[in-house]
Amino acid sequence: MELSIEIFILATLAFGLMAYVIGRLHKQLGSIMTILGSLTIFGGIAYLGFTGGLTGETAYLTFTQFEISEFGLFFAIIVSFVFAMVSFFNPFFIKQYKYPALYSMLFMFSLAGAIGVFFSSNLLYLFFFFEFVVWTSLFLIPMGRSKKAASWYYGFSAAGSFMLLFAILMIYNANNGSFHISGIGSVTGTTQIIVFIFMSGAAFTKLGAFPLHIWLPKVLTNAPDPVSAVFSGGLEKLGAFVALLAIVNMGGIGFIIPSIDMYFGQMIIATLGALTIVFGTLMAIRQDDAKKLLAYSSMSNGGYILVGFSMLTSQGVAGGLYHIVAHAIASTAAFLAIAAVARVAGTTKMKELGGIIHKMPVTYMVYLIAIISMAGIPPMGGFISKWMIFQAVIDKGMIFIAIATVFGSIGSFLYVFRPLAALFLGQELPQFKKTVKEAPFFMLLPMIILSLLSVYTGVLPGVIIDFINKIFVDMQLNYNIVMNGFAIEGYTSGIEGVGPSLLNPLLIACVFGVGVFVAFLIFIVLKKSKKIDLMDTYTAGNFVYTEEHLHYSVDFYAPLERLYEKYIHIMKNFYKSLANKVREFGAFMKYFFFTNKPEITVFWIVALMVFLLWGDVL
Amino acid sequence: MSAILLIAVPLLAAFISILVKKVSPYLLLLVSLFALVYPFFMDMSDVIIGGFDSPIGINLVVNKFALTSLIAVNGLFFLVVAVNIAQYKKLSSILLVALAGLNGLLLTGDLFNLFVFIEISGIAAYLITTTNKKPLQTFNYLVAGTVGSSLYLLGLIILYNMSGTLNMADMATFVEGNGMYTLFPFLLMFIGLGVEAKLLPFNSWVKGILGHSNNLSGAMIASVYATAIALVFGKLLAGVFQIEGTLALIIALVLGITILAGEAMAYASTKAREILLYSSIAQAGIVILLFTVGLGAWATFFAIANGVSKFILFGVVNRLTEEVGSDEMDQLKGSFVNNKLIGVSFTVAALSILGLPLFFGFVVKMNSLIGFFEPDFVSNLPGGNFIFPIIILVASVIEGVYFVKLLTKLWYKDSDVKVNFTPLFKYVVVVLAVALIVFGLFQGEVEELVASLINPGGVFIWN
Amino acid sequence: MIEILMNIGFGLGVATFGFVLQTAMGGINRKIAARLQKRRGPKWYQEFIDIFKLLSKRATSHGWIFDFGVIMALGGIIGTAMFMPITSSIVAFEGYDNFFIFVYLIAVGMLGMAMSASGSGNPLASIGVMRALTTMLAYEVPFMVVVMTIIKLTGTSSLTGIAVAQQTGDFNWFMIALPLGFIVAVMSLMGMLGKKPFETYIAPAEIASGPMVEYGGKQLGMLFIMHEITIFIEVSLFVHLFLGGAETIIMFLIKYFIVYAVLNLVSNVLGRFKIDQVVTFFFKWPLFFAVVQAMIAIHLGWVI
Amino acid sequence: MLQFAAIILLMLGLYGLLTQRNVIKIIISLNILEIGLNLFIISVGYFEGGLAPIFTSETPANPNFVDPLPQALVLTAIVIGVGTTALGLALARKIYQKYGTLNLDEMGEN
Repeated sequence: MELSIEIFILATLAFGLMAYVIGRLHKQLGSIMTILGSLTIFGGIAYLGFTGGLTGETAYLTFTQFEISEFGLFFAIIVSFVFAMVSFFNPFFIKQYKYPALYSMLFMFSLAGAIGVFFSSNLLYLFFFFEFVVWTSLFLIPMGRSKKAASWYYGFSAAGSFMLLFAILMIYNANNGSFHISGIGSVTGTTQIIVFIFMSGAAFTKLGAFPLHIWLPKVLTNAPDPVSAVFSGGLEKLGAFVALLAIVNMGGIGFIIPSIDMYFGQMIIATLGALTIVFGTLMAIRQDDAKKLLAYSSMSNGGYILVGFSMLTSQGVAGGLYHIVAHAIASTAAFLAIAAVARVAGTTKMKELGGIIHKMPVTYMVYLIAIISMAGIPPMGGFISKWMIFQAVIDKGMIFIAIATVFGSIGSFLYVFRPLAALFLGQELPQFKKTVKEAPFFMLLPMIILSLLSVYTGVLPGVIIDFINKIFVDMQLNYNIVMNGFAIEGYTSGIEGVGPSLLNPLLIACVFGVGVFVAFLIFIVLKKSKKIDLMDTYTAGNFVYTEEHLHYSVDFYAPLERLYEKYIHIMKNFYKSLANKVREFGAFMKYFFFTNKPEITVFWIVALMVFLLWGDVL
Repeated sequence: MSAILLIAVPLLAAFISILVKKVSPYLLLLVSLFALVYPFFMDMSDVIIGGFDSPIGINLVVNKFALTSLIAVNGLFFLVVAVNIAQYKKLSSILLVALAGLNGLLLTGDLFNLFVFIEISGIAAYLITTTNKKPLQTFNYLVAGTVGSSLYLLGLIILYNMSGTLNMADMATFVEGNGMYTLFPFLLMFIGLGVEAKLLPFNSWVKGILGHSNNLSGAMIASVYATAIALVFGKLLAGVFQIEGTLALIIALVLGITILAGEAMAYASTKAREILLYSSIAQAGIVILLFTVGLGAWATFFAIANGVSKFILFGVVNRLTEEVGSDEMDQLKGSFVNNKLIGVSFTVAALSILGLPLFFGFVVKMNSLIGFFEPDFVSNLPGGNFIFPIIILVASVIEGVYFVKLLTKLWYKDSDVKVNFTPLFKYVVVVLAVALIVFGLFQGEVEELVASLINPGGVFIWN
Repeated sequence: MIEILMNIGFGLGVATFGFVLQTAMGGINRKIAARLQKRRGPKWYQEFIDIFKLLSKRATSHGWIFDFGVIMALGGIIGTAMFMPITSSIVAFEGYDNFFIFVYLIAVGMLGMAMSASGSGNPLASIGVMRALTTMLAYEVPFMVVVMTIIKLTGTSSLTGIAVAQQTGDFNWFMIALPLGFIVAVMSLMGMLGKKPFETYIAPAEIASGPMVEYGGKQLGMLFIMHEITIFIEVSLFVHLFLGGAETIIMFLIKYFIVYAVLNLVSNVLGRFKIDQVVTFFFKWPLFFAVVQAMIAIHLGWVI
Repeated sequence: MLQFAAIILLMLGLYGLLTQRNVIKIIISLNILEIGLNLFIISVGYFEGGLAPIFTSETPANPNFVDPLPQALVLTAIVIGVGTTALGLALARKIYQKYGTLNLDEMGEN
């Protein structure tokens, strides 16, 4: 079977419209349309993509051109999958929204836009879809908690997409008026550097990378819970897509730094990526809101993608691509788990929550698997990508980048453990004993699927590695990741007699399983233990009767946070003061030009004249 | 049929309407409808008035550009009038004069004649703004406008003294050969028109007028007049002025500051009307910038798209202000909760101004920007190739932030702001919003339309 | 298939060996420390007795996550230990003893234990976990930088590969080749083992033994086993990375004993840091030295 | 010479607009400006010894006419000026009604 990609885009739009119409009549039915729609789209693209049935012909959207590329397919499958998974949550949340029908429609529209971005071969229409995603997703945000987040989002997104536009127009200019996507690679000289800077800027804003990250925590915290998942798992990946085009596709930018064999441009990106990792980690550690914490973790994971790409080696780029998959799955699962909690508990603030695990064990397991993947611990997907990125960084011998990656990796233990301890574990607070119960089956379903995929990507990376290799071939890159049976070949030093580093995820998973089995045997053969109440704990001679007093969840990492709390608002203050400067400039101009005095105009006219005549310019 | 009717009929009707006051609103509606429909049937030939041949006598230039602008301006004019006439019956005669003046502006091919029409439409505008009940602000407008047109006249006379002609086409050929001597008069004319076109720093009147505008004056000045003046300015910039050297530097400076300061001022405002008015200052800057660098065809449509959007925006905001009694953003919170249709149209208009895809604004903004980057494009402004696109883009970012802020405020709040819109107003606004979407969707057709404004040489034609 | 099963059996043997070795070492070192303090000290097999006693006792449980965490902790650590080479030839999964497995798979165990401790509902346990994780953030970064330097130099991240590279004479023992890095690694190892001055997370006087506060009976016994194996993993990592590994099992035992004993002695004469002091300490000099060492070794190529 | 007079008048008008705070005086300044302008227009067409551009029986064979166009233009300009002035005065009256003063400083509006 063969279908054009435009059919999918149009179908997504049609589903959106249908969701709107039906949603006007019945809220939930409308949101069920989003499930049907995004599942259909995901299924269609994935099936046809793997069987080679997608074509780029245009019969209706004749103003633009599509091309089916492997990397476009890669991103499209991931993003539409994330949308499909999240869409299961929509019916359960739809009642909270002010404009439910609109929500369903825009949800589908932003998916359509994203697909358009990934397959457009006309750069101008790539931008068209890019902007389309911006404004459709823009109106999803204020349906959540805060309205301000929307303007932050738009400010940064617009800055990002206009940077992209500028880059595109530069390419257009340099390529004699052609908007074809292949033009990215053929620019040279100063134009190349400018294009690189601006495209990276666009990637940075979308990915929420330092120093253009401010919107990300704001939006992910305040957007409706399913939308946060979509942003973190799906729409953020648009940034990774642009980053791939800019950093990898354009090749090395600037001169080569000899000692580490890196191009200057890529070096800058790697440094900023490293800063993103560190910044995101430090900020995530000190958050009290679970969603905000995950938001900063998304940011820091974006940094890994950038670091991976900027290495320009097989390991690095493949690691970055793999990280996109692993992070999309894990962070969507984590956000969904938190959303499931928020739905019944009504808050995501960790200091208000505790002991949810006793009522929502499945959700807990989903979250656990997700964070294991995010922290890069085997046997989950995140481990493999981080391993490859580490390999690449060591290969280049970049110490400072290595410090950042390690720091982010260890730091992620710290922050992902926070919600685990404060939100799920600990004392079961009395207010949740009655009200909270496990999420319904249709919410658990996508979460479980995501968890299984997390494990799958962590145990059997073969399918994705193959896909990544196909992407390399498709992009005409000279990279390749060799699979040695079930093992991935890593960094090869070229030193004689030393083979490549091998990683066999399947083996690790098996051994881990054996270990757990042995431990379980030890546990089971020993005497059965007596079950006692949570309140029955050691309190050094005191008697405590309130659960809250036995629940340590506020300022969890206080000693660590104290060390850097002075510096955390630097970037935010920078943007705030930038906004203030604009406002001041505006107020100044207003004061200067717009007093209600008739002579002001005359004065300026005369002043301009006098200036010109006196300055002998004329 | 002759184009002169477009000027003569409204003028005649204006006289009649004074005599028969009762029918004057109907007369106005009829005539403005006529002015909207008539251009579709008009001959595409220049009209010579008084029997003198072109360089000597006054002539009306009828071409694609004039037709496009006539249809757009008269269309907007008709809608403004149709929506508001019930409330402002007394102004019928004045509006007829305004119509005559605006049509004259767009048609005339004579520089002095242009001055006359500027004054006619100007005086009508002053009178329209008296409905704001802020005589002092109107007085400011009058002083600024008069000084502006006086400067225009001064520059014009100096030019006449040099060239001995007042005809635009003739002047253009004269200017070709004597570029540097014409700097000073051009600058005078530029400033004079700049006053009306809301360019910084000659636009102190705007705040007083639009900041206190009502349904009629807001839409009239910000939408109809702004479009007309921008197009006229464009006609002169593209056709007559030869911008280079010092003049280019000054104009670049003025335009750059206008665009950026306009957006910054809008960003600094908390009142809905002020936001819109400062934003229209910036938009005017962009339009004139496009005309100046020679991207006239798209600038035309930029001005029109802006006019349509501003009609919706000012119309809605003024109506809200009237009901709520304040135009502070915080007071208007949640206005659209009960007026979804109006809200959606408002949103569409705002998004179109921001240049977001699916809407007319996107097509226009994109193509204008592409114009800067055409491989063979050479800007006549210093740094025009790259600096100005960046300025436009930066301005768009600032613009986006405050518009989104405004939109979220208007859409979300649990308070009950109840505002009633007349059905007619609703229809008009919705139709315009749909038009913005339709033009946004059929980009290819729009591009063809625009291409027809450009003659084979690639130069934007005005005559 | 059989081969894999054999390997797995072999790995389990390594884990058991590690457990026995470290438990005995622990007993011996308690004796040594006692002698230094002019005490008689417990018998060298005291720790075995403790563990078996705990395992045989009936315990209390705070719910399923409390138990599940313990199983995950012990399971993760056993899994990690199974990859550990003892000498260059005695290794369960040849070629797959990747350094990163030890760093990350060990974290599963840690996570399991932290989870279980938090699940007990005791705030003291949570404080202990917080301190443990914070300490980990502190010591891991400089250590990893040093190890990455080694990996870059030897061109492999396989542990036996690194050990062989030192034995065959391509490099001196890295404790000599990278003196600064060695100092850093020693400090990090102190942190890893939870020896003074970095034992803040156990801090019996302040937070009642930290994460372990709620445990007793078989859970505590299992965590003890886990603890012993963890120390085995960390010390043997150090031996393989810096002391040139071991050709024979005797050499391994000697090196292992020396490292552990020296660290133990050092830690016995030191006081305890506050938790934020731990962080600032590691992020000052050790990290600085690690970076300097890496710069010297990688970019300048000065390896002794 | 005539031009200089015109320019001086123009400048006077501008000066008045800049300095005067009274609505009526501003209108008068505006008028002075316009008169200066009108004079300037006239001066463009005029030269010493030029004849009125009217053909009569006494017109010499090679007549030395002044340019008639500025004269025609100035008429229009004057008319427009009068219109503007009238409108300004009407507004002045409104302003007085509203604020009870004609001095801009005393109106209390920003």
